[in-house]
Amino acid sequence: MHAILKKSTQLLAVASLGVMLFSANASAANEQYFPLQSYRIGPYAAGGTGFFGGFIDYLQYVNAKEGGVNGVKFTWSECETEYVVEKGVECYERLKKGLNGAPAAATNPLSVGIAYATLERSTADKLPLITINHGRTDSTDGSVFPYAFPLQLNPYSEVSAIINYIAEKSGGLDKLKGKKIVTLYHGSPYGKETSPILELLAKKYGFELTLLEVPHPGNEQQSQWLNIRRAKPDWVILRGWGVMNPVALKTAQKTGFPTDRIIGNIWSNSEEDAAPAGAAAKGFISITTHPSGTNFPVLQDIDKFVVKAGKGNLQDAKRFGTVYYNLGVVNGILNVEAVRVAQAKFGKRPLTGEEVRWGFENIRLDDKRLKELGALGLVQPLKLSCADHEGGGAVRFQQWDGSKWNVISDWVQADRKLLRPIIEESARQYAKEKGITPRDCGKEG
Amino acid sequence: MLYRESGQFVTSYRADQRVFRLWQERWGLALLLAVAFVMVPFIANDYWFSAILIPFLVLSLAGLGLNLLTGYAGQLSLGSAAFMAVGAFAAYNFHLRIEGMPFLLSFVFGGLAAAGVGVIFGLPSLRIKGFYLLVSTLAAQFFVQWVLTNFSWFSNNSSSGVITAPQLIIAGHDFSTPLGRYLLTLGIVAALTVLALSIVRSALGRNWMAVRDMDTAAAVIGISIARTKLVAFAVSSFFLGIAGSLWAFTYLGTVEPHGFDLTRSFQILFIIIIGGLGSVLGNFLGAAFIVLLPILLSNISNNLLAGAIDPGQLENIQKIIFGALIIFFLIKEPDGLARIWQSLKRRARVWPLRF
Amino acid sequence: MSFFFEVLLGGLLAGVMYSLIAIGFVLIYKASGVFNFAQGSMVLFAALTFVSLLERSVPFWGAFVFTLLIMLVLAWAIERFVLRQLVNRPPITLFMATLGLSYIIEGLAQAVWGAQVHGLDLGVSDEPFELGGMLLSQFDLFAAAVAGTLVVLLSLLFNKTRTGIALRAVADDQLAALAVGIRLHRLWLIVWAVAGVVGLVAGLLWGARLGVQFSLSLIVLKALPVLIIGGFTSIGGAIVGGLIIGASEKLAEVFIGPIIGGGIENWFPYVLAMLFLLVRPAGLFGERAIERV
Amino acid sequence: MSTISTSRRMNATPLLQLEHISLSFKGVKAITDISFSVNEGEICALIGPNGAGKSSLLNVINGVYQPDQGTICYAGASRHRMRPHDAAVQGIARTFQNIALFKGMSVLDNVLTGRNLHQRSSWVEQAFNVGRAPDEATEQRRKAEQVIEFLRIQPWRHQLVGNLPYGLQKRVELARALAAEPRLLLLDEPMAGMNRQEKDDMSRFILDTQREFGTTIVLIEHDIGVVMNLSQHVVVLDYGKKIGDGTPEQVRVNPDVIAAYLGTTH
Repeated sequence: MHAILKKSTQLLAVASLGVMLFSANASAANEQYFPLQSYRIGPYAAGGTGFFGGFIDYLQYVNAKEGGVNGVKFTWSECETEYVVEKGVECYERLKKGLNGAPAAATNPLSVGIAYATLERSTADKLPLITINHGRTDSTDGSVFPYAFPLQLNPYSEVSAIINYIAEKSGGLDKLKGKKIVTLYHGSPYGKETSPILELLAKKYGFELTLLEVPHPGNEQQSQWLNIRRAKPDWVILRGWGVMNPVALKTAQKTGFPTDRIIGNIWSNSEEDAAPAGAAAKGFISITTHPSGTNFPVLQDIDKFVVKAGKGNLQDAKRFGTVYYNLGVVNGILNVEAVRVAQAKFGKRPLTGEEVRWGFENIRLDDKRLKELGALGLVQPLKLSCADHEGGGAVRFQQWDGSKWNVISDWVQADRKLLRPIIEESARQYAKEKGITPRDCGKEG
Repeated sequence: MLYRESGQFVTSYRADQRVFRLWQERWGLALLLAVAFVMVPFIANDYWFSAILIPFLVLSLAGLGLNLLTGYAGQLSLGSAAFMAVGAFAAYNFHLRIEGMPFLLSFVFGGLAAAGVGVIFGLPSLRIKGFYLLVSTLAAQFFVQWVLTNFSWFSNNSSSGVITAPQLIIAGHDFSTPLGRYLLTLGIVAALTVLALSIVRSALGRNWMAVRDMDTAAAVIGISIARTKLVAFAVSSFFLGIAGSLWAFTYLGTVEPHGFDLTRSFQILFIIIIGGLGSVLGNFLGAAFIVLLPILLSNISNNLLAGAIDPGQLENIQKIIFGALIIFFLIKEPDGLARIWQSLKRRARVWPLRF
Repeated sequence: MSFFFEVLLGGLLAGVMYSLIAIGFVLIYKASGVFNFAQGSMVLFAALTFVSLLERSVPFWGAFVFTLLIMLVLAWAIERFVLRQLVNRPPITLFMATLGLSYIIEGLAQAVWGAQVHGLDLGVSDEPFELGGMLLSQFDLFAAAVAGTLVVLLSLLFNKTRTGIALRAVADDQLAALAVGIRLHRLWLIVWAVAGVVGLVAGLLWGARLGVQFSLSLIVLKALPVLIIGGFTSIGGAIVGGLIIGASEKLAEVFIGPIIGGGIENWFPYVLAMLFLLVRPAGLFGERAIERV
Repeated sequence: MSTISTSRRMNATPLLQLEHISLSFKGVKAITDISFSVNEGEICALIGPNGAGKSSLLNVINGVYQPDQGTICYAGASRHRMRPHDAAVQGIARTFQNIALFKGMSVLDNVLTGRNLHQRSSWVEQAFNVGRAPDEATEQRRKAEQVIEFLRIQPWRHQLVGNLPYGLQKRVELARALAAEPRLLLLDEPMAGMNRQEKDDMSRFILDTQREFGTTIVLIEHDIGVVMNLSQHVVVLDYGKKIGDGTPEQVRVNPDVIAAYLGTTH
């Protein structure tokens, strides 16, 4: 056993040398740091490269155009997680202390698993955990989850909005009665998460719901689609992830199911999900919290200040303006806005995570403010609070024309009133299990 | 002549059979434990506890579990992660559903549940050998993951299927700080390591090695092959099950079935190949290697090369390095790092002479 | 009833694709006794190389030939730096070496070509057509035809040519084959190269179905139960095994899946293979060895 | 021939009786209708040319192979086939033609595995080294050391068997078999590949074993000189059939045996 000691101390010594080498740098005074738990390889690399590309480009743009926020520049560093939970945790622990004296503002892992694993750590470290468009649904309740932010859209709102859209297409919620809807979901906790809500909605509106699971990774779906063909549903909701999406579209075509009756969810809505299916994807509908495309002033500016200057983060310049990239930009806008809001209260200096958290809870994005940001139509109006860490809950629908997405609807709202009690109940349960006393949101500013 | 054996005579068989025969070994062990339990808590910080030391310990234990089965009993398995998953989810449910179940006891029950599942998937080993056995262990890998994902009872109907650790309170002490989690993990791993050392030196361990080296001869000697293999599956899965509980509760604090996928099984297999098949020490060396190499590489790239290599590419390079090392070890040093350590120790015995 | 046949037929067609992967295994196993876990990575590598060349506007056949050359180089490197170093080692060691190999190839593939998902269009439409009330996929039929042709070619190669005879001799007894002057290293090279070619064809067909991306390498996991059922040494066995797995997993998913929760395709083939093992430990077409003491 | 066997059998009880044993592999006959018996306490040699079926016969006796026909009568109980584990439990130990030691283990551990059936403690006790296990471990160690001393292999006690020279490995294999305290010991070419000196040593060990422990021994050996000196009873096989059975003197003059060994007609 003592062998272990010697060997591991040697290894430790070598490793700590590595750690010391970089922590020895002089501290920079006026910077705000973003630790990026990014993923650029592995099965989900397409999402990671796009999202973090957009996020980084937006930060670069704010630095280049405005010299940061009130003179506080942004800095960041990346740590590859490969979408693997324990790597994400290691990255979190490594980066959470900030960089060269610049304090960390918030973490943005873009991974449900990593978000879960760092949830308690974030709370303990007082560092906001941003899970835009995903994350733990009940973390919407900020009184129990003070540091978690499922911004814009949590999973429950997502399915509710889809059902509302189907109702709209059918001519009203009462027309849902007797409709057949199949949900094809990824065989993972993520895929199953919304099943209870779908069942609840099915009971409430009287539509017939069939849930079909596709085993991970989803590169073989023939039997599921044959079942769908047999069931002849009016709509198929696709809760896919990664390779499952193009394969679903291809198999749908093979089994003769019309593509324009398939609605992709928030992780089935990117170019990378549709394009590999080729012609089979034409007509595919999906939800989005933000349109793709470059027709927004903020994207034009990023192009001008960052991409044209040769500093664009994307390896493949063609992906500029795609869904994942724009999601990164939206995420950047929201993070920076939180810092800006918080600076207005706490002073024009690098902020602690706790201060940034206050900023998030006081984000007020109305059309006027969005216009100032050059993001009108890109970001939905958003109002966060102590109790509501989601803020939005609206989606638009887009359709794939064979080469790009076209927005085909206005903002469709989720039935957040219906969902709120379920969320609060779940949060209450969590608080009980963990021995957490919820904050009193009435007292918070 | 640091490592001298002369002058140390054993006068009874019992003394000769001790796990640590030389005083250097006994003192070394005491020193090691003292450092691990007393000194490390003073010098390490949260990052070291949470991101390096705890995963290192847990992976060492998992490696130990697989090594008992593969390295000692000679049964190849690609289902290690499945048994970890059973351990974690079983411990979670025991603790959740049985009022007043002490925390540590739920770990033990989790391990026992894993042992039971291990025996079931070990049953085909009575009829099939070699990589045919991969089928059975892979079946375990996929089946267990499917069951845990599909039947939400196992995750207490949590909508996301993710289980989160209860509060780590043992006998009134709160172990939920990084230091507390480290000490808890260390205590369990140390105890199980001593148990493993005792097992591999016992008649049981000899039977495993006999079946591994030549099963026909073992049968002729009267070793019950079937029972020996099944016990190996049970004990190995018990260790893996506890490792799974630690992974979920003291390391990550949360886990979903997907966290115990095939990649994890491969990772554990790599630990024992690099560390050394048929060695207890090797698991620690292998785990240290597998935990530290990626961190070291990314630190080097970030700091010495100023981030010249993009992090994704670094991960690819790391994958290539791992693959190459596996092949290198298989070709040049099939007994792994443990063997390299042994030869260093042999040198220490005669130092400063060369022979 | 016609629905049943539709599922069955779809399963059989998918099974042909499994067979294609499994054949790559059988070849290598026969020649060198290696259970090559890296076969999946080779499929990924070949398909990724091909499609990346295509995207850089290399013409179809140019990309095909170039990829073939790369697979040859890869085969040479594997023979030279891995297999030759591990002669006479236990099969388990060889298997673990191919695990390492699969990491190297996957890392290399992604380092060189990136990790995006690529669409691949072979110019064969995937519009279904109807036949007696059943929908049939044109592409699946095309893929089955290609796979079938390849199988016939391989059977000819290994039954009629000198290389084939040498291969059978080696599979039978490596030492004896060496003694009669068969050049083992050359044979290994040939076999790994052929496996590379099979990998490329499989990669193109699968890639066209699923898109070319990382999870292509996971189809190796489907091939294992196929091999167990068919036996490790029989090309015919790989085909039959593939068909059995393809058909039974689809039938199980469609008809049993909904009853017990669905998504059983990942483990069903393994359980089936285990049941086969209990009845016929050497597979349908494999031979059981007598142990000598 | 039958008269010879009966006359020899007059004054002793048989420990092992084989009756009409036949064995074939994929249709090829390895053993055809062989019957003979071995008395308690004697050394019985199986001789015959290569491929005569000697090793196969040993494999039938301790259950590694299952005969197509015939019965095996051992210690009063008769059965159609032995199982390796039952054979061991009944006190049959053996060595192999191509050494079947556990190469990854030390000499001492190999010998200790031979004590396996004398363990009373459960595997749980062994694992935790509690209950009966610690005392038993010491006891087994003492017994194993006795065998090691008996066969003079003390200096190599802690070495890995895989690294030992061939002659020593053979001796370790015998030690492992002896550690089981067998009633019947089957030795498959214990002296193959040894020089004169080593053969003499090995012969002495075998004789000592018989004298000291009263073990019944069946051995296969090619060196006729050794066989004649060592054994009280010789069985001759050729092409899977028995062609001679009796004392060394009787077999020496048996015309069938002479013909087989001189390679003339059968």
